[in-house]
Amino acid sequence: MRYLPKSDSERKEMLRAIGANSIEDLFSTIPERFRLKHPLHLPGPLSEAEIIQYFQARAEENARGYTSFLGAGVYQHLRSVVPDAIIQRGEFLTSYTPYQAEISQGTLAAIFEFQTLMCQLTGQEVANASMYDGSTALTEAVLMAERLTDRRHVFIARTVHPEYRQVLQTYAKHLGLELSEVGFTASGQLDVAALDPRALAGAAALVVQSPNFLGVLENLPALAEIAHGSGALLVTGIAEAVSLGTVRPPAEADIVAMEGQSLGVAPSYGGPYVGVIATREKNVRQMPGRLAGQTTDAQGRRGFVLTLATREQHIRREKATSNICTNEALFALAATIHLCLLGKQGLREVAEQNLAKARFAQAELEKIPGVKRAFSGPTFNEFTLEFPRSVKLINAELLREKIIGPLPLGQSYPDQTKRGLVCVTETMPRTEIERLAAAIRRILEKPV
Amino acid sequence: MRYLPKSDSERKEMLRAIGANSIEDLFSTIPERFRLKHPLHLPGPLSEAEIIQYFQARAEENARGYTSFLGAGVYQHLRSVVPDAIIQRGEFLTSYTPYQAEISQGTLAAIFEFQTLMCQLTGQEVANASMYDGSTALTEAVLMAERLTDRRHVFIARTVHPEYRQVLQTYAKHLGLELSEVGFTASGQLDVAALDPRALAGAAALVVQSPNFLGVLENLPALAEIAHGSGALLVTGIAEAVSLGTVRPPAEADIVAMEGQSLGVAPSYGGPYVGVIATREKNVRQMPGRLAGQTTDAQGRRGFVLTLATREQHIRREKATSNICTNEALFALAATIHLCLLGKQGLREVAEQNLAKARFAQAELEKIPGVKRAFSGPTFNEFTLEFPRSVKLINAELLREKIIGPLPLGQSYPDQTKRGLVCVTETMPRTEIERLAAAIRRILEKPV
Amino acid sequence: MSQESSRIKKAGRHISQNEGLIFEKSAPGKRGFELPPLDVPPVDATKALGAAYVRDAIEGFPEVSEIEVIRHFTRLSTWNYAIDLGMYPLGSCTMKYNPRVNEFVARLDGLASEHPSQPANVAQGCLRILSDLQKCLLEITGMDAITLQPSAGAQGELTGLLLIRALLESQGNPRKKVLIPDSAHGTNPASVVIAGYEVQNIKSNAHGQIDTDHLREFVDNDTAALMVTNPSTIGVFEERIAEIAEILHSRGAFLYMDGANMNALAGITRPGDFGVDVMHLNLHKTFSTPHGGGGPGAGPVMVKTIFEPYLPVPVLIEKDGRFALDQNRPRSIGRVRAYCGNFGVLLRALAYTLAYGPGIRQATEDAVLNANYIRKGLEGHFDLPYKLPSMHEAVFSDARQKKHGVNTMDIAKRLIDYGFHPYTTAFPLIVPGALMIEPTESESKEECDLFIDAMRAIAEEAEKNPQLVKTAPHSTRVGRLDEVAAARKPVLRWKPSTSGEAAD
Amino acid sequence: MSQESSRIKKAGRHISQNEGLIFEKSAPGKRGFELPPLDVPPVDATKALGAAYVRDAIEGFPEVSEIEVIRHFTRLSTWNYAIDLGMYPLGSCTMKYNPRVNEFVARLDGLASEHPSQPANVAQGCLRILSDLQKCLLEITGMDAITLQPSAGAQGELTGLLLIRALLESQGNPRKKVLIPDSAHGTNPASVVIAGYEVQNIKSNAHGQIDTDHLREFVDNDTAALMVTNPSTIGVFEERIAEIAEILHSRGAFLYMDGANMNALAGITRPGDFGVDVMHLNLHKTFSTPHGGGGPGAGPVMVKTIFEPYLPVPVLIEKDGRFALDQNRPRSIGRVRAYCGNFGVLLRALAYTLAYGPGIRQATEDAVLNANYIRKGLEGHFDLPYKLPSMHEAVFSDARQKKHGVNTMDIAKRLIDYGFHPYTTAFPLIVPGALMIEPTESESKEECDLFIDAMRAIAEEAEKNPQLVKTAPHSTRVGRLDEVAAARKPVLRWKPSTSGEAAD
Ligand SMILES: Cc1ncc(COP(=O)(O)O)c(C=O)c1O
Ligand SMILES: Cc1ncc(COP(=O)(O)O)c(C=O)c1O
Repeated sequence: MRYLPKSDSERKEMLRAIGANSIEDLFSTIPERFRLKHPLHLPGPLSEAEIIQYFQARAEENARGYTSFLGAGVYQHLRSVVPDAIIQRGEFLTSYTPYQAEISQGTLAAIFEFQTLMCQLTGQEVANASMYDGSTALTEAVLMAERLTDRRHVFIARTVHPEYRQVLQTYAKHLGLELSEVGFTASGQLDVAALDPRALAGAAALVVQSPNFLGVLENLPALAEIAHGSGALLVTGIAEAVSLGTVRPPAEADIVAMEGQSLGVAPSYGGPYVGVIATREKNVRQMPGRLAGQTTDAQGRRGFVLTLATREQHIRREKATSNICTNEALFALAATIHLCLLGKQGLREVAEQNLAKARFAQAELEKIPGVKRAFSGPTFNEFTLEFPRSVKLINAELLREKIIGPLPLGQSYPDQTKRGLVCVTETMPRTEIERLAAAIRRILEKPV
Repeated sequence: MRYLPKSDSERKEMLRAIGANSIEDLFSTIPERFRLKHPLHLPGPLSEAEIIQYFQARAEENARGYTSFLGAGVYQHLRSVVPDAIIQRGEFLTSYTPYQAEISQGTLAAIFEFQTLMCQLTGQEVANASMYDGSTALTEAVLMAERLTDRRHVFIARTVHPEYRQVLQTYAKHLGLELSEVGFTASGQLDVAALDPRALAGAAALVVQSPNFLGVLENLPALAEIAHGSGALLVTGIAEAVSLGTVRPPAEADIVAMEGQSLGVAPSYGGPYVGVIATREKNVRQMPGRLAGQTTDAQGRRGFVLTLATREQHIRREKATSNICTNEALFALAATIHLCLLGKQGLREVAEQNLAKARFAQAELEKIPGVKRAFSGPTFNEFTLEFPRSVKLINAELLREKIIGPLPLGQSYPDQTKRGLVCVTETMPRTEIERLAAAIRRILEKPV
Repeated sequence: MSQESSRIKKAGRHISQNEGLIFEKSAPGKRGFELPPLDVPPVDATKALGAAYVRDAIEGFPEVSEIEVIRHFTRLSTWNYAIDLGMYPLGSCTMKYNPRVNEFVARLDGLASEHPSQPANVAQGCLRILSDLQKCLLEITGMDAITLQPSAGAQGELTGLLLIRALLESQGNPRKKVLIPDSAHGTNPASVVIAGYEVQNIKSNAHGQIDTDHLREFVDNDTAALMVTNPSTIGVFEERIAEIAEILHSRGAFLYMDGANMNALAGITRPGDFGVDVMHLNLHKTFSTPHGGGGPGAGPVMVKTIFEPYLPVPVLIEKDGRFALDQNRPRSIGRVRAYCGNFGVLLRALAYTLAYGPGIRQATEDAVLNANYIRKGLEGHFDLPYKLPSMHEAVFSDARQKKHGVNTMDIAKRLIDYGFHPYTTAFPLIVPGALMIEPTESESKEECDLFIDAMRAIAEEAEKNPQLVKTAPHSTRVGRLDEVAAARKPVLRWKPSTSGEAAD
Repeated sequence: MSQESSRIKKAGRHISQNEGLIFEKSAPGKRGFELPPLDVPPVDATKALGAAYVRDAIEGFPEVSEIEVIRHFTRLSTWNYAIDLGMYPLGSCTMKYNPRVNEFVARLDGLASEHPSQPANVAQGCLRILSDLQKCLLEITGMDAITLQPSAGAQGELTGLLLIRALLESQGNPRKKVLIPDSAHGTNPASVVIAGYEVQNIKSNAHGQIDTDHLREFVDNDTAALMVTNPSTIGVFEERIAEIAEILHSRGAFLYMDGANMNALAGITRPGDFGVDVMHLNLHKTFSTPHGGGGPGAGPVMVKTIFEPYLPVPVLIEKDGRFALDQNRPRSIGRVRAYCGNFGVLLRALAYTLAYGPGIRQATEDAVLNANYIRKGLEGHFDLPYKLPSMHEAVFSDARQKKHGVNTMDIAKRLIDYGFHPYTTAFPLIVPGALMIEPTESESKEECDLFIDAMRAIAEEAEKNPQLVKTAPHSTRVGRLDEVAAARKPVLRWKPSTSGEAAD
């Protein structure tokens, strides 16, 4: 087999050296009756060419050639070929977690740069070396808030990504956390009026997302004040990190939980992405996940190591801040390279193009009779529209024109079946925006 | 500009350090009247995304999705993704000719391996570090034969790749070489009878190709005898190197000129490929091109260097064996990696699959009324068929079915307009072979 | 010689300049990326969002060119060790060859480009990949049902425990505790806590195996499950695994298997056959997906039929050749992460499995062969605390070298000077000063012999010249780093102030 | 310390095992490649071809696995220097940044996959790429017609000379000789000979420029052309280039320009405007295509209209938006290679040009800025034989260091210990002991400063500790190699016998 660097004669030679008569001898500790008598029923073995054929055939069964207006937590952005070229260098791709600092300085320095970039983006003081994704980052941020406040009640906006909320529920269930959902107003922002101050008094955290799942930016300074007013922490989720190129960072939040997919990671049908937790220095010892820190060797040379490991499972076991071990290092590296390329200027320009394209699309779509904006709050590259019919029905017809239409909010908000979330990034050509508008117009003109 | 690592303030600072007032000062030696007053009329500047769009649009204008039965010097073979992953490592991709051996041992060791593999493939004793391609390799081989024999008359088979012959003519013209073409028999092999022994007596070389342009293998031992009988050298061109996986190597030839494209290099519309010259040890000092040799350092450690440079232009200038300087190193490396992967077994298996597929295709096509084999000689993965109509006309119809048909021999052999060269490699699925046969049958059934 | 010259500004590794942090290369106005021109009217952010919602330029954000980025990260990469450079004998981590074709297919347009929310009828290719992988993993483990959602082994553990909890709850009592052998990996107890259980550690017997009598005492009606790693972290198969399962089942408790060491079993035996109820796999170990300096991973969970109703949503379903994601699973434990898991990792694992097919057994055999060959080669040079036959890894201790004041970490660091990555040190906890060595099937006899030579040479150095070993490594860009200082006054991000001088 | 231990089997570069030749890793039965199953009946080669045409297994051919191949070449790669690792100041070679996107587009399906013989109507994309590149290069050089066929600079020279010869022949007399300044690159005289001309060398004047009075004497009715490199190989612009052209034209001879140094001129001035009749470009220099350890390249030739009828076949023609290849060119010099040239290289050059557009002028300015900055930085430390203003490169001599017995090669080797690739040594011939330094526009001020520091440090070492410099490099995997032995008893291929012990 092409991956195995041994000839049969070498195998025999090694068995002899071991003093075994046959390979079976080495498995003698496995009770006879549990040893497989027949080969496994698996497809293959396949040659490299057949493997490529198999996956190319699968790719044909997907949405190649379709234009998609989906965002809702995963975003199509321009990616230079440079990061991918670098992360494919064996030295990065095939190395392990940098526990042995002396021969892992490459990975460690890059993580240190990643942590720095995440702090700069979020306006926070410390960031970790990555979490699995945005949903688990948000969940871990809430658990962190619980540890920091020693309170159990958590208020979470209904406008937080529905799947993020589901994950939080799964984790919260057996940790005795009480979750209360908070609705939204006509602006699409958190309904502050619905926050019962008495209840909030004992709360661990107020959890919001900005831009939220409806595409609307939350007024974080105001929300921070409310939360802090009753000793609760403000936990802010960010699903569209590119917004931070032009949108005010969540500097007032106590903990930021971010999905880094937009920072140079492919959609890849849901993962792998890169979650991030950023917070204030004073909270660092309650933070989950790996941290790289700067230090020196005996000769005073600067170097980097994984540090504050006493928070982690491999040292503290059941007392650890989290069970996370393997994280998303390779994509933290990809995001680091991506952001270094974009730089100060580039990141802002990308964000501004998103804003411009989304505003253009919104204007084009609002020209269609019966189509109007659903919420009045400020939006970045996503916005919710109200249609005269079910979005699902409209999408079914759009699909025939190779357009993947707005995300039907009805999926997660049963009362919003006629509302759809439209995402338009810098990658969307004006002509395609116009094609979408024309198609929807045609569809709506047809009598149902 | 993203490729330029300077800010304007750094530029000013550097100008100050130089003591220049403006960048123009540095160009003062260019007469004022020749300095451009207006910007060049060039497309761009383009962002990376636009560059990719431009080339993707071009790719759409080619034969993507077509099935091609073209060979005739350029062959579709399976290529693992491994060689391409390795040659894209900056250490190989972005390094220069290994003149500074101490920091070029990677490239030098790989060249040494390439030279060894080429010797093993061709049955020769020495091979160089590469030539531009098969056509120039053949031409340089002939010039080498001239130097070795000090004779000017060269006999070349009409079955040598027509473009290779054209290149030889271009070079030969002003070097006082006399070229005589030799025809072929019904077997498709060199017409030995047509070789005037008296003329041959003063000849520098007999030049053949095997498999030749008609797909037929030449009887090299016999031809060697004839050539050597009159003091001429046998120069053998090889355009389909994969044949050497199963076909007898040109061990009797004095000089072998090979096109290495089949050994892991993409067709890429004609280049870059990798030419090779291999010969006997005694001829090495008349060989063109770079050579890597094994040696040691002061501590006796094995290392490799470019050697016998006294043959080359940078030392000998007008007395050099050739003017070649830059060669095709990166693709010599790709071929080396490709052959290391294939190995002894793999190379033979690939060759045998080519043979089997070609024989199957030939049988299928010969079943079509009016279609028959043109030559009786042994063939590898290409064969010439005789059709009842002009191949050009048949191809025109095949193209409509997204099939690129046999190469019309009429292009280079005006008397052979009804003959076409069919190539079938291991990459051609049986179903496509059957589709070709069915299509030709249909086309021929239609009255003209 | 040249090393002396203080003016040489290069890293220990020759031929490349030393490299500071990217922020230290930044200069205003440099850029490494350009956008296509905007094809719609520009928008003023402040006008569009309102001043209160707009940010200023990001202070200290890098400004560098493309070539500087390429050089910066290429240079950094040369300070890493990697599988592509040589043997990486980290016990329990299964650092095997990461096939290049897997990287190729994971990047195909039509796979890497797909959005997880796109309608199932334009995602059939992705769903079929997931379905095919599910079938393969169930066949290899002998289990009945599966979820591919967990992001890594640790999350797989949590998911598995939540499934056990859900089933127990449906029976009226979730129970209180989960038993964990003292040899277990740290994620096991950490996961138990998040699942709302107490950890009860149980001692291994003299052979490093679970003491079944001992176990019998522990298992009671408060016991939800036992988490066993099989082969255990000392690389030994739990010979009495069936009896262990029986003990648990007889008390209504379940057997959870941490499948991180499945590289010793694939194709040879199936957990589903020897009594395991719930288990996870680490696809970034056994199934060759690249570790990438710490991740990503994937930790699918396989279960027996009774657990199926509780699997996380969505569940992949197949109806006459078409695939769909079923969100409507009333008894599900819910989601453990967004979307369908680390698709890109799952895809690579399938590519790996397809490459071997039933031949995956040969990989397992070679892995065990290598481990035993190295064990044999080092016996007599290093102390072997547990004598039972090894499977995929061999665990020694530094008992002999301790006499000379040399510990496992010293030996590990010295190994670096011999051109190898260290083995896993100081784990499992049941072996004081452990040397945990897992070569995997990817190592040639030649590489194993080099490793044995190196280890023997170090054993000799430990006696004759302990200082040399205790101060190792001597050939790296930086020496041993001050971890205490790093933790006492943490510097966790670059600031114009904190940036010291680059190493030289 | 560890370096001492003779048992360490690793290369000078830490963290990777030393590596022999692939043949030394071979073992019967190992394999790194597998084929899909054959879907047609197998054929017995001996039956099919006849015993006389079949070969036996290839003796000594490697048998290794995929992981071994990856490791072998990854390890070898770490013994190379590269642009991606740092400055590569080789004069005349223009080692600039090779944009990664060019590698990406060159591999696109539909481009890399295209067969050169496929009908023009299914090759319009390839032909348009060639056409667009032709237009760009003509605009940049100010010439009238072009061929993209030549494989590299040297073949471009030959092609250009053959074009001149063809035109002269059509006028009745091909003439006999081609003039070449003593500063010229070795390929120039070598190409002249293949074109059937005699080389006549002409001396440069005290400023390293062509002596026009001197030239007047030389140019006669036997003179076909003068081959001039402008800027010359000492990096200086031929100020009297127009006068030189005039002298030649007045005698019916032509001005050929070797465009290898076009990186000093692009966007600033155009050869077509200052009297050049025929010229070539090295796309692997000025246009950023990767050198790949020695090639591939591309050497397009640009000419004035009068030469157009003689261009090599095929010639790319455009008719109402459709492209075709014209083979029917009765006066053509013929082909210089098969097909349309190194398409993959040409494509990259176009990608490079499109990235800059008219901004290519900025690249030229930065290249000249860097060269002059380094010249300034080294003045006073190294001897500057020619004082005229430098353009893209600065050429020093080792005159000062010679006094201490240190020559340019010693300095070059010592530069390696400082983390740089050496500059070009001992060329051009008109500068004894030349140091030919070309930074290109791809170097940051930071990198230029590091280089200047290193060179100054070496200049100091040459005085204070010449031995240290003469024995350099001290930090490489192997020391200076015995080139004399290599040439006296050439070992040009591996044989089971000749394979010595690997370096350690
Ligand atoms: C035995 C064992 N269990 C669990 C884990 C945790 O898996 P992961 O790192 O994928 O979360 C590991 C990985 O280190 C392990 O070795
Ligand atoms: C001035 C000059 N002319 C000609 C050449 C030859 O070009 P090539 O190596 O592409 O054949 C070179 C390249 O080294 C050169 O520097």
